[in-house]
Amino acid sequence: MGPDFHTSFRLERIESPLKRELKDLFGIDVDTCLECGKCSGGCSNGHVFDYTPRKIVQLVKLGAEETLLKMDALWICLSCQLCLDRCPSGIDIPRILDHLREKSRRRGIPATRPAVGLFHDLMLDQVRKSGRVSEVGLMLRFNVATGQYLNDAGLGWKMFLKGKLHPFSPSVKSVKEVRRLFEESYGKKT
Amino acid sequence: MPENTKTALVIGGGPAGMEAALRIAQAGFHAVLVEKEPELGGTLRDLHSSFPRWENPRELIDHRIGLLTKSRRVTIRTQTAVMSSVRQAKGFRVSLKSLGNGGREGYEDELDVDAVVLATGFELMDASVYGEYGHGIYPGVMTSLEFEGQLKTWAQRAGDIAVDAPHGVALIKCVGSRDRSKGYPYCSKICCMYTAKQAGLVKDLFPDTRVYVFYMDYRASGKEYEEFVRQVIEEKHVRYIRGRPAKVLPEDGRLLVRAEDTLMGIPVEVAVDMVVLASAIVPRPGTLLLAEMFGARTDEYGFIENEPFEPARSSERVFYAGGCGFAIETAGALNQGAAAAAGVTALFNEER
Amino acid sequence: MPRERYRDRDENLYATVDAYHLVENLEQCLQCGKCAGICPVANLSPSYNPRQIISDVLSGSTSRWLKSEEIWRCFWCAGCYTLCPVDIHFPLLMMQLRYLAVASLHGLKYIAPFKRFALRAREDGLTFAPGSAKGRERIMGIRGGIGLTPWPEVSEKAREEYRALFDMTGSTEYLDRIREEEDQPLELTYLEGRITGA
Amino acid sequence: MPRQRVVNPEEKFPTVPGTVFLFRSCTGSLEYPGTENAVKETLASLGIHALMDPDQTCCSGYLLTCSAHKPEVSLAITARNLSLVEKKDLDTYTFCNGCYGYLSELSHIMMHNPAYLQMANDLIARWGYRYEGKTRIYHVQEMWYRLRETIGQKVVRPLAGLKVGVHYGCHYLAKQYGILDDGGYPTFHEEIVEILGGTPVFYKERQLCCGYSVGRGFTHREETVQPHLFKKLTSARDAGVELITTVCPGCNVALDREQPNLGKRFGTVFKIPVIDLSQLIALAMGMPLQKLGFEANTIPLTGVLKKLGL
Repeated sequence: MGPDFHTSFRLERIESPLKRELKDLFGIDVDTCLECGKCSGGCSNGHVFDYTPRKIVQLVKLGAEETLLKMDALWICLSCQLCLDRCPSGIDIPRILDHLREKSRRRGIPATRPAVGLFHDLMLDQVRKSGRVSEVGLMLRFNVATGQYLNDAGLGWKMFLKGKLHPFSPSVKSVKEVRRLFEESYGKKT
Repeated sequence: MPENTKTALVIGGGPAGMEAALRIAQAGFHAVLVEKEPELGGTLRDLHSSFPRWENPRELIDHRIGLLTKSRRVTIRTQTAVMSSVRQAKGFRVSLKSLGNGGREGYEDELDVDAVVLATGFELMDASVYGEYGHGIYPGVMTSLEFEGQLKTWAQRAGDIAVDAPHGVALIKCVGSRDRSKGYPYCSKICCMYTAKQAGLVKDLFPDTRVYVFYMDYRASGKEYEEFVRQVIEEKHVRYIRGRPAKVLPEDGRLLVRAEDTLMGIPVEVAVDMVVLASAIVPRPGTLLLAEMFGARTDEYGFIENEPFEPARSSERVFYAGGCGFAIETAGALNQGAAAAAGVTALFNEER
Repeated sequence: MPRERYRDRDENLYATVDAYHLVENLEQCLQCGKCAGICPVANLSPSYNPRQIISDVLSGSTSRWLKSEEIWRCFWCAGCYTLCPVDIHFPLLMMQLRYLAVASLHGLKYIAPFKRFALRAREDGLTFAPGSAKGRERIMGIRGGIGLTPWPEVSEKAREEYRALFDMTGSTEYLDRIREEEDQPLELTYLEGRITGA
Repeated sequence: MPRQRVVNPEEKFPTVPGTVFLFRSCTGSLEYPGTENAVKETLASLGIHALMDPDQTCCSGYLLTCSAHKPEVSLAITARNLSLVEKKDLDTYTFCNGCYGYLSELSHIMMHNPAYLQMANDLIARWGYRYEGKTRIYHVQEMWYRLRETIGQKVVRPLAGLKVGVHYGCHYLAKQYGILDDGGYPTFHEEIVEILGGTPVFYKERQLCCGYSVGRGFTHREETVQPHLFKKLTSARDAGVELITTVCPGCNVALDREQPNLGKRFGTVFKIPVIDLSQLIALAMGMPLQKLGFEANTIPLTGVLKKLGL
């Protein structure tokens, strides 16, 4: 890939399929971004992001998909919607990050925060199987998978006593339709 | 209303001068409009389209010329220069000289006028001071006025246009303006808007040409200005990059612009075929001479200065309008032309 | 970009950096990016950016740069100074940033080679004379061969006065204080913030 | 040749001095003594006496910019050196960008900051020195440009269209050091090359730093200096440059010594000889080969000399 050192970014070679993708799928037009920085200012985790929300939108414009898919911000964004709520041009940055997170998972790019990546898969898997999220089931599988068996067990017990946790949560009736939705977007899951 | 013999001399046939002459005539006084070029219109004649409504400046010029030629109280003296002036009790004795052909070349005559309006307009600073941009060295590097000419030729040759369509155009703002070390510290006010216009026009002519505008800020502080720039960015897809280019280099027959995208904090480079420099707006050399001739006040850069509390007046019986005062867009030049005319007619009415 | 931490904040960082008052007009910076555009180092290292350093020094944002590896990368080529619309002499600012880093025992390994040069220059009255006898002989051979004196003529008087100036200005003492073994670990190493995909 | 915007050389050099103080360059006198020889020989053949003073020491600018020196010592050393010149009532001529840049920089600081001038003069007063800032600092290259017609007449070995890529150097073009030509787009070296019968090549990275970069070669050789040099030399080679000329022994070291290592790392072999422009002028004016000291060069000049039939 040419010399092994960083060279400055060539603008005329930008091809941003991601930008068109976001426009076609979600109607997000990153060109409307005023680059004012309100999103980054308000972002609850922004001070820890490697790329602030404003820079993420610009990375889309620059077509730097590799960087976006390997970004730490993907996995520590809380999806709190503050950036969308404040954006003068209404750019749905959380939706962009969702889209990139999915893309990164599908391409098998390891998450920079493995536990978050794992939780992400387990939860979607549960929704695919039973059409809903059961806290007990999800936490049990997550604790087992991450090897912290008794994590929050005390808290779980107290919640159970107060009737806040339901050990068995039946699948939704139309769980077949949910599975078909997943198949359509994810393809046949083995 | 009795025929009134008060006469005002308006120097400069651009939008400001034309407006001043027209309003003075409409108020019932005489106006002598002197212009050194063969045609009226000033810098406006070189422009292609306008902001914020993409109108054709030619229409405005023709409309004004129509009114001026119809009016009995306006004498239009094109290809004429003001050679000297002597201040008198209630006005100036001015000597004019016709420059061009038409048989009257070199003919001089004297004229007594009761007031003067300076409307000599502006020009662009010589951008070759910026060795790093290579103006005057690389053929593809041109100032924005030169680029207006290029836009006009492209527009006129609608047919075989794709022939020499550039693949990439970079427009660089603040060349000479906001630059204490090589140019002027002030902001030339209108480059942000006309650069957006030029960028938009290139995209209209050649949709798949990549157009980049390198800016520090885009100052769109006027009616429909912000929407105009947003339209150029969002609908015409001109790429705005915040970062003042450091250098233009030759690369395989094209021009490489080297800058930093300061919002991303990364150095960027872009290969283009044309680089347009939005050069600083400075007064014309003639403005300084005329200012001395008529005792008008000027600032440190040579722009005409106004008397305190008198927006359009520079000194006794000397008014000014348009680019010779400071960088101004067409609409502003028209307003200032009318303001100068109002000053003149108020003066004339007091003395009647 | 080296990560900011609030406790690094130092309100009068600019005053402490520009102790020699060689860069008085830093506040005029327009943040226009011409310096970073021309900078040969910024072109090669994503986490080095002169414009960013100026804005951090001005805002006293952090003294992170003092503990960073980046400030030792500047080529001192003065391209930034030449292009700056407000004539900010960035290299002189960088030089003084390095003094502060050395004062807090950071980056000593990046100054060690020049300590050796300086101490040898103190004896020779000129710099870059090779330490090894072999190196010196090679030079004397070439110089002799082309009709010059074997070794550049630097009078004894010159060397004495040169050495005296070292001692009087505290330069010798400053050089002694630079001990590579006391080098503190750099908290901010070079960040691989590459933007790929172009 | 693109339009030349040189400051009028007659304006900067109203009269050509009979004698000049030639400021010894450490790198020049050690790494490439041929440059020192060439400068002296060329000055002599132009009828100018070059005076070198054994009392003059290193300008100490390099060590200052590596932050190994504090400003006090470098200001005092500069004041001492320049007062030597002022005692002889001469102008200072350097043949190294480092000396030229640092002397201009440090004298600029002293001339614009009386406190520093006073401090420096207090330190050197004990030996009877006193710096007033009378001597003007030039680079010999400006003298060659001022006398380019005479040089043209004295060329006996025209360069037969040799493709020469010029390297100017950063401290030479830096803004306030006031070199003769427009720092943004200088062309006066190319004009000299043309007068000598060579073909100047305007390669893309002509004005990129040489990579000597005040010591980064010792601290950041792999991270920045080698990639940087790779960029510069690739641009020169792609433009068909057969010889690179510099006006600074430091640039000469950076561009010449490092080429073999670049071949190892990047797998592309660079074989572009690098000499000082004064050496090229002296060569064209018939200076005997063995006095030019080309054996100090890492990249041999055999190809170039063969092309010139030597």
